[in-house]
Amino acid sequence: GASSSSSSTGSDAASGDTIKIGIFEPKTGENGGGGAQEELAIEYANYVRPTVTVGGKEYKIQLDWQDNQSDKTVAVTAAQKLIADGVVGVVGGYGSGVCIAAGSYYSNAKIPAIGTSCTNANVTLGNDYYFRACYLDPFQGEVMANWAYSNGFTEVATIDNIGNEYTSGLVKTFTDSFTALGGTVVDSETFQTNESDFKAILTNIKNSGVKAVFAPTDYLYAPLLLNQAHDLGLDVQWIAGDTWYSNVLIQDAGDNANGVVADTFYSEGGNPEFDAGFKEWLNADASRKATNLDTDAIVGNHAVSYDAYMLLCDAIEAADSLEGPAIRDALAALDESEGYACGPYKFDANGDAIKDTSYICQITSGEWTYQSTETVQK
Amino acid sequence: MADKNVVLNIEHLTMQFGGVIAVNDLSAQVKEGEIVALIGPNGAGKTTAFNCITGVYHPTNGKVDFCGETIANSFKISHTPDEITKLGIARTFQNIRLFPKQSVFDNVLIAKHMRAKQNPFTATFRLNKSEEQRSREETWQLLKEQGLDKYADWEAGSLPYGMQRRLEIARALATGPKLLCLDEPAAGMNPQETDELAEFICQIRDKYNLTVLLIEHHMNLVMGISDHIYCIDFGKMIAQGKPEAVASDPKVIEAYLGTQEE
Amino acid sequence: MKVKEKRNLILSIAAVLLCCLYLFILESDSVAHSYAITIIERSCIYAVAAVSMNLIIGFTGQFSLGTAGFMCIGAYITGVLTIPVEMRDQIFYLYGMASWLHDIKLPLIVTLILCAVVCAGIAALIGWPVLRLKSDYLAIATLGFSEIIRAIFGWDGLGKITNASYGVSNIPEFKSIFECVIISAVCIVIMILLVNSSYGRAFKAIRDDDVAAEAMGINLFRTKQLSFVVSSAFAGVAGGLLAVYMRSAVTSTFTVALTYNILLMVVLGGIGSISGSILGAFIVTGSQEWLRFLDREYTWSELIPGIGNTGFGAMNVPLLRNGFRMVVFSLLLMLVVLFWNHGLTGSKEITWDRLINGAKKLMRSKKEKAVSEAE
Amino acid sequence: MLEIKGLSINYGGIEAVRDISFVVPSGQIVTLVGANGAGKSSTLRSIIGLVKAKSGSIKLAGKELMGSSTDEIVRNGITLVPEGRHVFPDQTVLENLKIGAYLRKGNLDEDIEKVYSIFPRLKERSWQAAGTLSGGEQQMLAVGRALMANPKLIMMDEPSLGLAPIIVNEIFEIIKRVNEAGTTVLLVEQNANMALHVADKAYVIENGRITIEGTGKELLKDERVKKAYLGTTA
Amino acid sequence: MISYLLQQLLNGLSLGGAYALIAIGYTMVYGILRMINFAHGDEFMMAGYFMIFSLAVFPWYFAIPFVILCTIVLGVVIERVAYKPLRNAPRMSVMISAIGISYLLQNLANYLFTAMPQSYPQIDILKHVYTFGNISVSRVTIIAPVLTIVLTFLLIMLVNHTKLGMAMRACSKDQETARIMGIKVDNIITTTFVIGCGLAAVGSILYFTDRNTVQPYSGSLPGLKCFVAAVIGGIGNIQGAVIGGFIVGICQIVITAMGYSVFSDAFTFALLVLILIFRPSGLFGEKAVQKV
Ligand SMILES: Nc1ncnc2c1ncn2[C@@H]1O[C@H](COP(=O)(O)OP(=O)(O)OP(=O)(O)O)[C@@H](O)[C@H]1O
Ligand SMILES: Nc1ncnc2c1ncn2[C@@H]1O[C@H](COP(=O)(O)OP(=O)(O)OP(=O)(O)O)[C@@H](O)[C@H]1O
Ligand SMILES: [Mg+2]
Ligand SMILES: [Mg+2]
Repeated sequence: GASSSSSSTGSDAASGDTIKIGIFEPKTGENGGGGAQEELAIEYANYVRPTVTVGGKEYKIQLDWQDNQSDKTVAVTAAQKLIADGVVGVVGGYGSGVCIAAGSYYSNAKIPAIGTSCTNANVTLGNDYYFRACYLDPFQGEVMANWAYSNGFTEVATIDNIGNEYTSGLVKTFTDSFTALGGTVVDSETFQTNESDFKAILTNIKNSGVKAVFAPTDYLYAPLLLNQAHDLGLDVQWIAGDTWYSNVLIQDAGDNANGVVADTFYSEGGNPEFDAGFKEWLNADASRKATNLDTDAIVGNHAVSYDAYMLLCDAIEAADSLEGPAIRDALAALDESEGYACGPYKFDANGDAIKDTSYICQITSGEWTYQSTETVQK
Repeated sequence: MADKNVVLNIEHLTMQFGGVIAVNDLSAQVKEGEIVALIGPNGAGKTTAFNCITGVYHPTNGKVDFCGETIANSFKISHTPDEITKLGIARTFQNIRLFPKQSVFDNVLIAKHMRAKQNPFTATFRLNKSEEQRSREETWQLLKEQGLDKYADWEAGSLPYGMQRRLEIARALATGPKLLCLDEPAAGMNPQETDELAEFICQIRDKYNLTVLLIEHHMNLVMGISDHIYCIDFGKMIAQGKPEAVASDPKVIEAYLGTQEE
Repeated sequence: MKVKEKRNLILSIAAVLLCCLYLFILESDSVAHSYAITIIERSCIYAVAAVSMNLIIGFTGQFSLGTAGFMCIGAYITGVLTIPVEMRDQIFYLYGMASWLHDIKLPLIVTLILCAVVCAGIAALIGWPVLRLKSDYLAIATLGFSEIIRAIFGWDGLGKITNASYGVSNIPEFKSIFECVIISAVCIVIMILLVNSSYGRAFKAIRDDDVAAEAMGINLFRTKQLSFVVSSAFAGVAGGLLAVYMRSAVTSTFTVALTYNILLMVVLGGIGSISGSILGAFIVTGSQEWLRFLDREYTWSELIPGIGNTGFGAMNVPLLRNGFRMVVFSLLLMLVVLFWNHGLTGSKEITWDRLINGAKKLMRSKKEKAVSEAE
Repeated sequence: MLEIKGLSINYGGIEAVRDISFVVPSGQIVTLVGANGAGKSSTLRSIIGLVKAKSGSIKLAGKELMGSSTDEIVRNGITLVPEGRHVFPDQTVLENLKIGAYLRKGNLDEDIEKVYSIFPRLKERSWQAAGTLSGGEQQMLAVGRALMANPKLIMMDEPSLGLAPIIVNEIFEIIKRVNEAGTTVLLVEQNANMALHVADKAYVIENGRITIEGTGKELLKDERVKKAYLGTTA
Repeated sequence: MISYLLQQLLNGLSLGGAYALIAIGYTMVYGILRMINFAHGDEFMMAGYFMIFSLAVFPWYFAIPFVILCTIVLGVVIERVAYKPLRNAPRMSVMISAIGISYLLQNLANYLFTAMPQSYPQIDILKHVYTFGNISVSRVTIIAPVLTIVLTFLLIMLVNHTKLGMAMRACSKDQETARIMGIKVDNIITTTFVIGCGLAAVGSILYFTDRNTVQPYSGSLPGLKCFVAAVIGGIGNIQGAVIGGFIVGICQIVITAMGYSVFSDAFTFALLVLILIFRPSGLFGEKAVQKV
């Protein structure tokens, strides 16, 4: 019935003079918010660069949005839908779990995909067709451990979200690096996905007497942790991963957010040209701004998503082909520095962007301020 | 002690629910081939006694023997209702309990499940064809005998009330009982229908060599067909004997029948 | 009578052949048809789960909501035992895989049978205390067990075996759509045979009136137990298949929401109707996909050709945007529940007789309408 | 007082009651007799609005009740003692009686005393949960509860069902007494014998139609009634 | 150490108080309709959104009654649209209708308010933090259990000692006979929903004030837990629901504090299963006696 009619459109990816690029993001589900931000940036990227030229012919790029609902079962179908729609490449997505679930389908269909903010190693590991524009959890963990130790925190507590690859991965590498540096993790607390009452673990942390807490959770939990900590009178240095780097946090947690430290792929001001362009585009339409939670602040997810789209376009033009394998090879060989928000790109053997810098930012008096740039030698 | 043809022997049966003693030290015997009636005021404990016999309740005291085997007593929870049915006691319920959405045929066929030689595996993969065949034939046979065959495809719940009572009895018969326990089979029937039922009970008794234990409030029916009557009140036996004797017993009249008889 | 049976047989064979033909067409170019294939696979798997749930809820009348838990067991067993040995270290990077397990890799069929056996065993254990509970209490207790099972699989203490809540990924996919469809069909056929056997009648007797059933010599506990065990075993198989379909098994998939979803299929299709459950599975899965177009923003010009790209044509179609699909889906669901509250099949099996009679009725009413209009 | 005209009731295609008409004069006892499934209960239930009738009219003292909701009908002074008693099992006898007077305002003590005087048994048990009463006591309670509404017309559906003979006699005594106290009674009974004895007027329903009508005495002598409903002892 | 334990106990009590208020809603609807109102948790979530919007417009002392009112209207509309037409339908359909409404509310919230967590406004008078030595409590932490107990007391008085309560109890046993008594059953059911939703709204204020964000799925997990709480207490029994709510809340805190957060939900369920095995209708539930 209807399924066959939609799948019959499969082969006409390059019909006429348009090609499709698949956007694989959660629009709903627990990560729907993050997905929405990334989509916005991709839309902007598409606005900046609406066409690619292959074989001397200019193709219009049509974005094919599929919602993976932050759900691994749905992710598979969403991926299949993209494949059936005949996309030449995929950009996305937010959250590693869904990307891991969908990854093998892309590689089987020989469609290259570029991960935006999926920081888990397994997304690209063993998958020739999955690339990634952002850095990896181990790197992030190490960066934050360095920061913590060098800022005089020798004893910390960690908060881990069980079942969340992102959080667990970061906590693990953080713990490893931090102990290697000579610090101790005094208290490692855990909570389950969808939990919203953190008073029990926060009381434990308060009881342990540490001065800093590493809590690289999904954004969802950030205001909860901060506000409940405040109610309990827990006054510590909060250290988190890239997910917390968001202006919404300041809005949601108010004064309680002051002092939070997070790292990010990109900090506003890193590329003024990109910042200005994006802000202008964002402010041009009230609904865009609404999607961005009524601010025109730029976060890391925006930048990497923009870059992922650009990377794919560059690879298509470099390959001068719309065939998956050719684009893949072009991506693997890519070594570009121009036109990206987060600086130059080059992929390693796994398909991960080689990145050695991370920006550390802190909230001071209700604003994210750039603190330092951390570099880690691999 | 046990007379050779005593089928059911109830000794000192007591059943207590919290503070309520529903059945109090009841002893009674049912002999083979008899129709025995159990009468008494509402709440006297008749249904409760039935439930003890058929394993729905476990008595607080005393015991029940069926054909020489103890089927209920106070210290070991010996038999569940299905085991008792297997031993040969079938029952009907005070409020009709058919499977209302299933066909009349299926209602009776289900009674054959217990005696068929099968296990889930053979049944699923149809390795028990002959057994299934036999159950179906026997069911047909029974429906024909009971004059229910023309309703075989009807939903049991859509049968007229009288037919439902009859079907419930037929279903009980299909389990192949020696003792049939009927709990107020004539409730909600008019006098005419009750007369027909009386006839029917006598018929099946003779045809299937049954012993019948009966609870009933319609005195015409009870007095007309029973060989022996036990009358209980507050769980205790107050009179027993032949119908005429019980009917004229002043204690029974006072507690149950009332003075003005028509 | 005979003629009708023959007709029905021929129709059934024709229908099966037609389905096979359709599958062959899909299979012949699986990349182009991958979307249709995934929908069919997912529907088939959910159909197994729905039929297994119907077995215990619809046929035995025991309101058990443990399906997701058993699917979780099945999924993890399948996952752990079928992922390629060389991928294992990488997948179990956090805990490392237990050495005794590390090199055991089984063919899919064997693991699925193992799923069934393990789930049956666990169901037998759980059933012992739980099946004595009645209706809603049984429901919440089984639901509780399902959550406990999920927690156990997500427990890092078992990380060396299950990889805890990070789950296992890279499970080899179905070799062809037939593998999934045939396994599902076999499972469903076995359940149909059971339901139509003497034991199936015993299930229904318990559903309709347990006291009367007991008086008919049916052992309540053992029969309920049988139904629960079989149902759980097939739920396990469905879980295993789902893991292969998703190519991963993670505890977060097997939440209460999954059970509700399957319950939805069962009730939508018609409680106590196997064909209904299958229909329900396909409709719920399918409609969620077919409604995808609602999630996109359209301008009027995209929908109505020839109206031009300016003015009205450039305006967005109202309502259509992100998330609208699920709103419509829930509304459709409510409509079905409110207007067909006995399910789409009305709790009876779909038979050729019913279909043909329905078609005839439709024709007749159309003809009558035509005639009356002519007059 | 109550006037039924052309009442028909359908249950999904099954015609349970077909076009029946009868009257219940004020202050009398009227009885409907008939075989099982004849449609007696359905008639009572549609009078009180629990079942929607297909067609017909139901007039109480000239006021059309058809289409009104049950609580409005009850407000007009009709109550029903339902088939199978239906007392509220875990409320006490006293509470059950109070629920009976749900629509009334003001002091109930007098009425409760009145009911207690008709059923002294209930007074003894006033704090017992109704579900633990014996069948006969529950029946008394159901009647008492209906009386609490101070009805003009009380309808009783098989009040003698499943009761011991002694209580059956008692129930019929009570019916007479209630009637003497000024309440009109519409009685449905299987026990045709007793019912016809107390009834001023009687109707026989067969297959949803009224086939015979007359005074109680007349029907007791009617051959057709004797043959079909009174059994051997009549 | 003492202060640590005391702090955890306070955490448990405040969580338990919010749970208890929601559990009452489940229990009341179940008691009267024999139906698990799966949408209850989502009504609670919607109450959270209502608060966000109303506090943007009104001061808190108008906003709170307004939110309660909106939630009640929502609950009553749901009852009228989705449950009332199914009064005579199979039980299972009603249940699916409830699940359907639950989906609908979640998806609608997702559609209208996006999946991003929205920050819940701070109601200053609730957020005041008291510090006693090492213990810090916000006012809401103290208010939650106290308010719960007061409301429960009022509710029990209502159900057991008023005419309305009598009618409610009558409807819960036998709707048809209740009708014969002249009781407007639909109105009674509506009243039940009014009370249940009102309490859910109050519960939502207490709950979200402590949590600061609302998102479309905020209601589902607390919903499930409160339902468990209601069953533990014996569904249909108001005191039971309250005690169940506190048990679930405190257990959750204890288990998490002990470091077994993987098992915090599982433990709740294990407790539930255990209680049901020994008391098949919950701690205070009426025994389901089946008289044959
Ligand atoms: N499960 C139970 N729990 C509590 N009390 C019970 C139970 N079953 C019966 N009773 C009580 O035991 C007593 C006897 O009840 P039983 O049903 O045996 O009476 P009966 O003689 O059959 O009366 P009837 O003629 O009205 O059917 C009654 O007081 C009844 O309330
Ligand atoms: N809710 C219902 N749905 C379908 N059919 C019904 C329903 N209630 C009654 N009937 C049918 O309507 C007919 C009349 O039933 P009714 O209960 O009025 O009979 P009755 O005269 O009161 O019989 P009884 O003496 O058994 O109480 C019967 O055939 C019955 O099966
Ligand atoms: Mg009895
Ligand atoms: Mg009747």
